[in-house]
Amino acid sequence: MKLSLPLTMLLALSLAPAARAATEADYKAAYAAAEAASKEAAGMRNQWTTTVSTLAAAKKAAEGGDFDRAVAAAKEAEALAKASIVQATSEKDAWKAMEIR
Amino acid sequence: MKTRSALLLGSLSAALVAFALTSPRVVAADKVDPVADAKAFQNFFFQKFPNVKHEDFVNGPYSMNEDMKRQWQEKEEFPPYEFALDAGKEMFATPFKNGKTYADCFPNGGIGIRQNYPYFDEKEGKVVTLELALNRCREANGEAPYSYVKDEMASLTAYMAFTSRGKPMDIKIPDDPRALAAFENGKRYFYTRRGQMNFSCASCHVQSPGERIRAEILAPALGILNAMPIYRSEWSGMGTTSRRFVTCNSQTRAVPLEPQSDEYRDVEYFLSYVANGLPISGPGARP
Amino acid sequence: MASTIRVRATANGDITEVQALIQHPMDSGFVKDSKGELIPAHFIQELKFEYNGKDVFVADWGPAVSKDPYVKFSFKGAKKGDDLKISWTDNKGASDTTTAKIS
Amino acid sequence: MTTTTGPHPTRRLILQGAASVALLGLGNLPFGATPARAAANDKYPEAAFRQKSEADAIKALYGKTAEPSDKVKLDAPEIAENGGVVPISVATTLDKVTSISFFVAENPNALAASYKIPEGTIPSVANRLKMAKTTNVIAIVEADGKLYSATKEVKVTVGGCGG
Repeated sequence: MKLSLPLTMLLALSLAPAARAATEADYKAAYAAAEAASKEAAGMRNQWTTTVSTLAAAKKAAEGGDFDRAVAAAKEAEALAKASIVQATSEKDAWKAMEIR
Repeated sequence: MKTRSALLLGSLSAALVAFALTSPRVVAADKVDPVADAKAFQNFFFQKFPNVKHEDFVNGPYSMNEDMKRQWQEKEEFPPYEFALDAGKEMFATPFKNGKTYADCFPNGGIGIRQNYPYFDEKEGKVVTLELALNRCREANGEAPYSYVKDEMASLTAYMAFTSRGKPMDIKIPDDPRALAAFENGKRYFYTRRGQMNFSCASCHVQSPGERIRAEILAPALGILNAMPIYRSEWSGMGTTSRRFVTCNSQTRAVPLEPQSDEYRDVEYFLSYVANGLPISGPGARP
Repeated sequence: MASTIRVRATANGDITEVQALIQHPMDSGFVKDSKGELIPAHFIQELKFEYNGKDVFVADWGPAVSKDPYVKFSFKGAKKGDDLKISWTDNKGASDTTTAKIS
Repeated sequence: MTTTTGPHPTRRLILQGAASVALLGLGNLPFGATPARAAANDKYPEAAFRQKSEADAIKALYGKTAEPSDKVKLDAPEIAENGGVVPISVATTLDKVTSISFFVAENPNALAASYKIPEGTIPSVANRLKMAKTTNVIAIVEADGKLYSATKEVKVTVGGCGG
């Protein structure tokens, strides 16, 4: 089933534990990935409010120097953005199931 | 924070997978048939709520619950939208700086025409809603457009709706492939799940009208726009159709689109068309 | 500026039913605005209905009365065409008054 | 101030008088009535509106306690469609009614509205009140110098599915 492959990959990604204390470089990488996914979701006009707020929380944590929390929030924002992309893709046809005929 | 959202993600993806399995027959892109869609849509609600009078569906939650209906009738004795109505009537008659008024922009001077909005504009190839037409009228006469979600637009549409009260909704779909596409796009938007809550408009207004979301009773989708604009006690103020769409989106944690984006115009077109024949009851009072 | 008071007074027989809707924020002083600051209390304290010089109904209101407040009551002794004077004052000293014809 | 028939009425009145004067001195406090209002015939029950519980508010307003009576018909919804606009009305068959008041037990201040019913006015009032949460609404009718009450619980919650 093509659909389930990205889901399992997505879940594995968001549960990966951060081994050592995160550095600013880790944060920058995680934030960039999250922002890319968020832009893609916005491009599909299916952005979630929680993606936007989690991204903001990541930036705020980074500005406060707390890179552990910043990386965690950025990873979560990426996961949320990816989930909204999966939702938009699957709904392209799934909506018909609910249609009143 | 992290485990909670992972949990939520897990449940979401599980729901998605389960969802995909339950609808094995993915229907090929069938021909768009608005007439059949409207009939099926109306019959669904007439059969699901056999003792609700057909014209009562336009009263949203109040057609679904007696206790709420009594509170509504009590409010209707002297409704809270009274001020917006008076303000709208005054604004409608006040000429622009160039001496023209709204009456010059609309058929029949803008009186008793709300039931024909939104309409499909064949020149533009897009749906034009009442709110959009009002702002275009303002801009055409050198006035600044009003916000789509604030009181001025609500007052104007309240007055225009009031002049059409009781008239059956009468939306036309011209024999133009772009109009059929707009209708289909509106239908798709209506049934598409969005936001982290993974709800579509239909999840609430088709699957569970009459049930409660905390204190509120969910309105049936049939005739849900007939009472627009509405004075909502929750906003303690007037709300246009645009405001309702935007707030519904953010409640399901979906980032709202710009008011009067194509999707919103099309879903308003779809919802109004399938409510053809049901009376205009705007402006309305709601929880 | 149009009056903030909307009144409907209808006489049937000796009883006149009066309904009033008043445009007023009725801020309780417990609500915060979008910036998180408390909106100061601003509410109608007294609403008075007079019929040929005599009070027929006096309301003492607190901040728990809804925005754009509404009240309904009835009284005897008036007839169609008579005047009913309505006036309110709020906790900031603002006020408004109007006279309605009993229909 | 409405005259209170408590054990030491004069001392209480002076205290209340002093309190309200002090309040006015502190400039325009939310509950401070404008100087014109503080004149002798100030009928606005300032103290009653400041009481927290309905028992204290009833005492401050009428100086006596009420007894429940089925002659007081209180009409309020089961579940308020919105806590900001709750339609509540009361009617009574009691005669010589001089005052009707509404209390919302767990609002920040219980007394919501109080109405003076002069001779010739029908003892029945409808209004729309704000309720902070699910709690009891109490209507008090003062008839021929005695207080009668009716109570009903109204459920109040926020609506919507939460953004």
